[in-house]
Amino acid sequence: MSDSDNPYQDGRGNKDRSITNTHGVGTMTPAHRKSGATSRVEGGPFLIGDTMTGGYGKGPDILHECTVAVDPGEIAVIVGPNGAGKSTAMKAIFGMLDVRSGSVRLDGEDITQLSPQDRVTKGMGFVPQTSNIFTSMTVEENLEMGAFIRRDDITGTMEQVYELFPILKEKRHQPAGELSGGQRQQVAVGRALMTQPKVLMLDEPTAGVSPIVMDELFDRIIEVSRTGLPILMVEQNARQALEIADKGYVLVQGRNAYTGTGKELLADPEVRKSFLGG
Amino acid sequence: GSHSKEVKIGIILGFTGPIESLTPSMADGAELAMKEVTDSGMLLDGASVTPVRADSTCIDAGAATAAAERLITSDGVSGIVGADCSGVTGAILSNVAVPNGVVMISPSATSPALSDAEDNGLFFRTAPSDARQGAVITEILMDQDIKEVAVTYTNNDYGKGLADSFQQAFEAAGGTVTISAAHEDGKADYSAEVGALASAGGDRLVVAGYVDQGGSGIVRAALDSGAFDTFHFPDGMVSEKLLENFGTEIDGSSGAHPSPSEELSNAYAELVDGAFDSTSPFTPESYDAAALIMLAMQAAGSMDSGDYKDKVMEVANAPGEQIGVGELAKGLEILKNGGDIDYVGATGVELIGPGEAAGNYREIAYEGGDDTTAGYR
Amino acid sequence: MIVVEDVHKHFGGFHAVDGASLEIAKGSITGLIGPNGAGKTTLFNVIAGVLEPTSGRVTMDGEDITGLPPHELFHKGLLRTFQIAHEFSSMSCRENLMMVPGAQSGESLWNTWFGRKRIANEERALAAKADEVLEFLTISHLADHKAGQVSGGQKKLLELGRTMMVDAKIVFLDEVGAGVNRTLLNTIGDAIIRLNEERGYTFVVIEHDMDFIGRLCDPVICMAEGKVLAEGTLEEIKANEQVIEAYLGTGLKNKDQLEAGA
Amino acid sequence: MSAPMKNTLLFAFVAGLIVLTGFMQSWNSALLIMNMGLISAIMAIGVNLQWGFAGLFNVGVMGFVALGGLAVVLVSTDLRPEAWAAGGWGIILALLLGAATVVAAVLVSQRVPKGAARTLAMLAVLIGGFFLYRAVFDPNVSAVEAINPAAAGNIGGLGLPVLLAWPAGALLAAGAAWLIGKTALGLRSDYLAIATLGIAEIIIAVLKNEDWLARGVKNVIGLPRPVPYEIDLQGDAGFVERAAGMGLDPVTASTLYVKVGYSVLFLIVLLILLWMAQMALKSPWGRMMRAIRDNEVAAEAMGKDVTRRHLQVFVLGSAICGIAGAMMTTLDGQLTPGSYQPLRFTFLVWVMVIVGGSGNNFGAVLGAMLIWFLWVQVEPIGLWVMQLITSGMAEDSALRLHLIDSAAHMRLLTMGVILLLVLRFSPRGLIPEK
Amino acid sequence: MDFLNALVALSNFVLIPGIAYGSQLALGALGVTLIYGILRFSNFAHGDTMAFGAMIAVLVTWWFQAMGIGLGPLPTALLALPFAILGCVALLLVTDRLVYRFYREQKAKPVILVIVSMGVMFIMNGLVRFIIGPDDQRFADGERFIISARDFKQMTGLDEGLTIKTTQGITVIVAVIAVVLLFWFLNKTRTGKSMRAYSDNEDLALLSGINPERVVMYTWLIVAALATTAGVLYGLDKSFKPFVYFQLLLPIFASAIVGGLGSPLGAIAGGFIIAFSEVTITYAWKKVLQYMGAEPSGLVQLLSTDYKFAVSFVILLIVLLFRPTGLFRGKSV
Ligand SMILES: Nc1ncnc2c1ncn2[C@@H]1O[C@H](COP(=O)(O)OP(=O)(O)OP(=O)(O)O)[C@@H](O)[C@H]1O
Ligand SMILES: Nc1ncnc2c1ncn2[C@@H]1O[C@H](COP(=O)(O)OP(=O)(O)OP(=O)(O)O)[C@@H](O)[C@H]1O
Ligand SMILES: [Mg+2]
Ligand SMILES: [Mg+2]
Repeated sequence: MSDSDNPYQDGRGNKDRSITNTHGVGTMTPAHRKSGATSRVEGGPFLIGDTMTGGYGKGPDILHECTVAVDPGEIAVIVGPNGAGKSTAMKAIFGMLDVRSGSVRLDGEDITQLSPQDRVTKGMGFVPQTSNIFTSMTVEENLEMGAFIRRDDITGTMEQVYELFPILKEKRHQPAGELSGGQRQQVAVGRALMTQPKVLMLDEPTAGVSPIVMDELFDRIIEVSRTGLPILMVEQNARQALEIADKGYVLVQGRNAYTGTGKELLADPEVRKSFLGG
Repeated sequence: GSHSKEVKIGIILGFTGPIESLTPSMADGAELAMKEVTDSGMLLDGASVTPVRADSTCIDAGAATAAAERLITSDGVSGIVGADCSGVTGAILSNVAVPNGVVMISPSATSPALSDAEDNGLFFRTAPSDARQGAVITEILMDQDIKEVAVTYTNNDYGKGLADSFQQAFEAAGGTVTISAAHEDGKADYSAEVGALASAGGDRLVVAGYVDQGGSGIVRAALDSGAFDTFHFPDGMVSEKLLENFGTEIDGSSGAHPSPSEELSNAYAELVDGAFDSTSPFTPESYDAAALIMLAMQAAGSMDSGDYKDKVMEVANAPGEQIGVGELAKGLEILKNGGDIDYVGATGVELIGPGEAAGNYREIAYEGGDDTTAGYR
Repeated sequence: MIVVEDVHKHFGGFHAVDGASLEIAKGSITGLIGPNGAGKTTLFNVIAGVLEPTSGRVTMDGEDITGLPPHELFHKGLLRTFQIAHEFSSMSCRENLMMVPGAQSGESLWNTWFGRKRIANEERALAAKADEVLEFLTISHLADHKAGQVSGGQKKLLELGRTMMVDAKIVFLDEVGAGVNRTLLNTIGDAIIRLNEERGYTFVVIEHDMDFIGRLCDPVICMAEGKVLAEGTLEEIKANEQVIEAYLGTGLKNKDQLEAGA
Repeated sequence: MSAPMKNTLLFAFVAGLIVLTGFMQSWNSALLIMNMGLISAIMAIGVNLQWGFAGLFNVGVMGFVALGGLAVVLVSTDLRPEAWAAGGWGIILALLLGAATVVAAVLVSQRVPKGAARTLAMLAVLIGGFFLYRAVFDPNVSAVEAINPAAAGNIGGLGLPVLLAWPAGALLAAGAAWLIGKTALGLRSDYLAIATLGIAEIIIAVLKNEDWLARGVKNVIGLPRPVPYEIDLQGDAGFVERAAGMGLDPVTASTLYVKVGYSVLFLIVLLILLWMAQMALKSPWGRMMRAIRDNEVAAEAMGKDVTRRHLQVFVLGSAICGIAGAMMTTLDGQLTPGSYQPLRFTFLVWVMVIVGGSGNNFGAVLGAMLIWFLWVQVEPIGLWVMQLITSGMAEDSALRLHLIDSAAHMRLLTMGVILLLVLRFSPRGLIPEK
Repeated sequence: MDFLNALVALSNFVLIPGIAYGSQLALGALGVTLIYGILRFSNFAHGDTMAFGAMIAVLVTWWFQAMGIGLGPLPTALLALPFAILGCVALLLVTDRLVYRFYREQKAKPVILVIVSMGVMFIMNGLVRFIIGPDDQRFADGERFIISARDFKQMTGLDEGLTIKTTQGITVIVAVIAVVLLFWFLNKTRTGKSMRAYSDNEDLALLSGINPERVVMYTWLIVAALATTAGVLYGLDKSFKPFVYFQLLLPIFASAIVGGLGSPLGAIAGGFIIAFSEVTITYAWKKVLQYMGAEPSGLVQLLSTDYKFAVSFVILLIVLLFRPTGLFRGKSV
């Protein structure tokens, strides 16, 4: 993959601790380091990645006119085979990827040219699939970092998060790296909520968690969604996810293959057979 | 005036590397002599002398031989002033100078091992070998009734050689060396060395190092911690810089460096006239090395090393009229007329044995933040 | 075949594995489930030689293999795959397979200089075998592709393929299903069953997907807090109160409310 | 342009530079640059084996090169029976005692169960062993060093032909590398870089301070040569005649003859090593090394003993550096421990490998020749440039003098700039891997 | 009395120099460890960065001295320090802009950055010598001693003197202040926390709205301040010579690694361990023993000072053997 193609990333397998530190190395490359202009657009859904086409760096297009959208109070779920471009679509919406055609709009504003940081400021919260907490920092510091862009008093929001995830209050002074998998996911979602986002994006929040934690997480997600926050999420546990989804997208090779409500997709025999494992 | 021909003389010194701070003044010293000769218009019927500098790096034998090779085979120099450090000097000598038959006079390589080097009569040095200096230091200290000293030396052939020969001479004369500890030049910290030296104790600390290197670092630390109040400074330490660094703090110390007489060193300082630091170590030796090459050429009437290599000893030693620093024109004149000279130069050159300086030393006493001549040995 | 006796693994004061004992029967496909942090991966790493146990013993066919490094276990027929595919990304898929067999004479430097003929013969045989395996995995067309550039699921197949290059006795699979599309997971499941039936491989599978476990595994072992909590068929496990409490749960609480509200 | 075409052109370019030196300066200079370039190329192959093939970051090249140099002294200088009689054997005994102490301590740490008892036992063994070692070592060393310190004072060598010192240098370096690799690669995380950096300094410290071994900083000069002496050739009537037949004066002819002799020897060694490295790279061994580089954990799970292979590569690469070190000392004709500096022997070799192309043996050779050429020639070029820049200034303007004085420092600057430019615009080097 | 003498001798030759040298190493190691923790590579150019900062301090000090501006008993260099830090900041930011940033954008492997830093080391090496030359430079002035050996002897009537140099005092005080400031900054301020967050998880930091380029800039700012301070204090205490700063690199790395790379606390502990191991293990105990009543025949020196560096290195290896991540389990910042 990119490992062997980018000559600057060829470390020749060196793992020498005395000269290099691989802890927490970043993989994301923002498409725009400096924000460009935004423009107002009327109408449309609250958040929409509209007919996005684009790929990584100078590489080939991975998304082909892919559209995903979500409105307040909704849970929208993206499913699809591995490598379909689900995570890529999320990243594109978040500005980690050059959208070569199409646009991203949030709350009536075209934000295609914004840097990721500015999208955070505009009210987008993102929870990546893996390594989604600061392991060496305490739970509380994790939440503080979630509110990094805020200049106002954050204690109120923090109380709300603790109310939503009571276990976190108990462990507030513990390094987040010492928590169990399920608790970590709660920290991750809590961190994203600290921004007081206008929309929450989750990339496979339940990958690798046990059924009981998965249920609990879905419960929390529903709770959050009921506060009116739009949630856009990628899931491989497609059946459970579609059950709670208001809107579902099936992506195949970077294109929208099926779109509908969660129920419709669950009922569609073609979808069941090809993507939900029968 | 108009010069009929050009004589090129190479100057190979470590312009980069560990003694890079000493070498510019050394090169200036050598070039001063060349300029003097050129200006006189006396050499080989009005030849002009052009210096060609090259970097010996002091430590990298490969780069040094390459530089020397370039000087000889490409620039076509007729003689070489250098090199500085004994290691690269040996390499240049055996790999370049001897095979090409070019005379080489080092102003600062003091290693006794070079005395035995296979040189085909091409190698000389204006710095006395360590053995002589060891004896001189012993005399000075014994005269002051100092029987117990500590020694620290810069960890190279110069320092080690000097420390060894001093220890041998001193112990033979009934003295005791409490410790002989090496220090690496350019290292970060000398507390450990000073701690060991202080613990061993002694009436005086002999610092066989370089003034702008670890030598000063050791003296600084020894003074500050009160480990030693007085020192003996061999030639690598004696310079203006030392006084600048320590002023009155080293009052009561002794020192010695190769210098024939007060007049000569004053004459040298006068000649330099502040153009560079005339007291920096080995700069008068560099002047003398260059002068010797040119005088020998004049004596042989040829700029070919094969011809003039045998003349080096002749012009350097008696019999003949004594030629001091700044009197190169006079020397050339005498030689031209078939006379004999005894070049004394800035350091009282006297070549013995296989072509090394015999070494007249000026004994120095440090008083009131100044160095005063206590005598000559 | 594998017997784990009272294994403990402590990280500082933390007891990740706390006296686990279990047995894995020859020819079985054993499922290993348990809550996050139960110590499954850690136990796995202890057996596979990545971690040294604090105490306890692991034997394979009666032979003590405790603390042997992975490369030695490999030569004893104990292989593992990784939760995140660990392909050799700059090498072709065929090379990925060809590098697997141990004791290749071409791996000795001496032979690379003085035994070139032998190496050439061996290489031909290896390449043929690798192509056979690719065929089995239905990815022959990828033989010359760089392994770094095939899809995630294909990488997982390749991982499985590596176990087929040698005569493995027992293969450990760590969360093959996590992040894998269910349809592809079924393909992998089929491959596992075929290997089990046709070649007699023993498998140990860590997985959170109960459907997948149910399709493949006969004995299922549930771990919690570093100990074995229950063991039996999946049905038995699913009925176990403790397991439900610690691991399976009773389903979504809010779903009904959600539907009511919507 | 196709890759082979480009590579050929690159090599032709470097060859052209050397030929140009021959015409512009002198053939002696050109050959000398080439000889040191060949030696550098061998060092670069060693480092390339470690870094290019296995990702091992060896910043202690200097140490292995120095050990190669030591081998030359130990193999080729004359036997000194009086030194052996005085204390040589005692020193060997002391060293054996020291080694035994370390082995005993390791045994204790393995056998005795963990706890205070083990710590105490280990301390007792180590301290006791240390004092015993010093008790035997010190008097014997003094005895050896007392014998004619100005010209000898060491245990001498075996008096064997100097060419034998080259493989001996490899062995010595390999032995040291094995010890370092065993420790640093055996630690739970890889700490090779700092280990090699430190050990190289220690090796130099030993060379400098253990006078009984190779005279320390007093240097060993006049080492034997595998080629004739120029003076002898100049005195050989037959040679002079042949030289005259070719229109050369005896001095030029003899110096060129000797240098060509070295070139041939070095070239043979380089070609052999290059062939061996290429063969290894293209075999299953090379495939295994690539697999290890790509993914260590997986390679380990696939039955490859990663630590052992790393150790193997590290030892081999270091041995090659040892050979190069021995060759260099032979070419210099002397061993000067003070001359080993990390900038020149470690970091410069790294520049060669990176610029040439890590992972590609031909790249390493090209990089070595090119960088060595520049290392030597940047100085005159820099001076020339400075003179050009300052030609408009007054004869004694301070700036002008300063600039000209600084010309020598352009060497380091230039190396840095070249390294950065290559890393930026051609990060895989001039001749990339595959 | 004799016991006191022994104690004083030991303090004078072991304790005080060890503490001063340890502080200097610690400040250097802090810079190395910060870069390692946040930018994720070992910076081979750190020694030369220190040299550059110190060089500016020397030049500014000379200028102040020429203008007659001073600090009385304190060295003028302290007054020049802020300017030197500014100069060093400028250099590092320009370097980052021209060199490192490109590789960050390429997501280059950290080891590539290590090699890049080698190139930067070569260039800075040449640059410093180009500007100020290779020589030893003196720029210390003001009162030399807090207590000099002579005064101490007079005051106490002991045979042994105790020296505390002004520079040693300043070094320790400044080191303490720098460390306290750094801890406060990293653990309590918003920017500090964002740096820790970046060091912990770059991607997530980005997603939290932390601007990576700002973090990197702050890192260079702090590193420049630390490096310059370390370089100036070192230069004041010993002397300024470009070559020496390159040589400092190895003990500084050793300190950072012994302490645990990435851990500021470890860097400090490491600095002292390396400094004290150099001084104590090679100390000749003869004098101390004499005061204690023994009459040793030799110097009672465990190892000759030639091997002082080997000692600190062996200690490094032993620490790694028992604590593979260093004393303070080198977690990131
Ligand atoms: N950083 C990257 N650079 C280049 N290509 C990438 C990068 N990340 C992913 N890709 C490629 O983009 C395609 C889509 O990947 P993506 O991660 O979006 O898939 P996904 O649908 O999220 O799959 P999964 O369910 O496995 O997470 C794949 O072919 C992948 O190889
Ligand atoms: N290297 C380590 N240091 C400290 N604690 C560790 C380490 N490795 C694992 N642990 C802890 O040990 C416990 C067991 O971890 P393990 O990875 O075995 O769980 P698991 O059963 O595989 O969980 P999951 O299903 O989430 O993968 C966890 O609480 C984990 O935090
Ligand atoms: Mg994904
Ligand atoms: Mg796990």
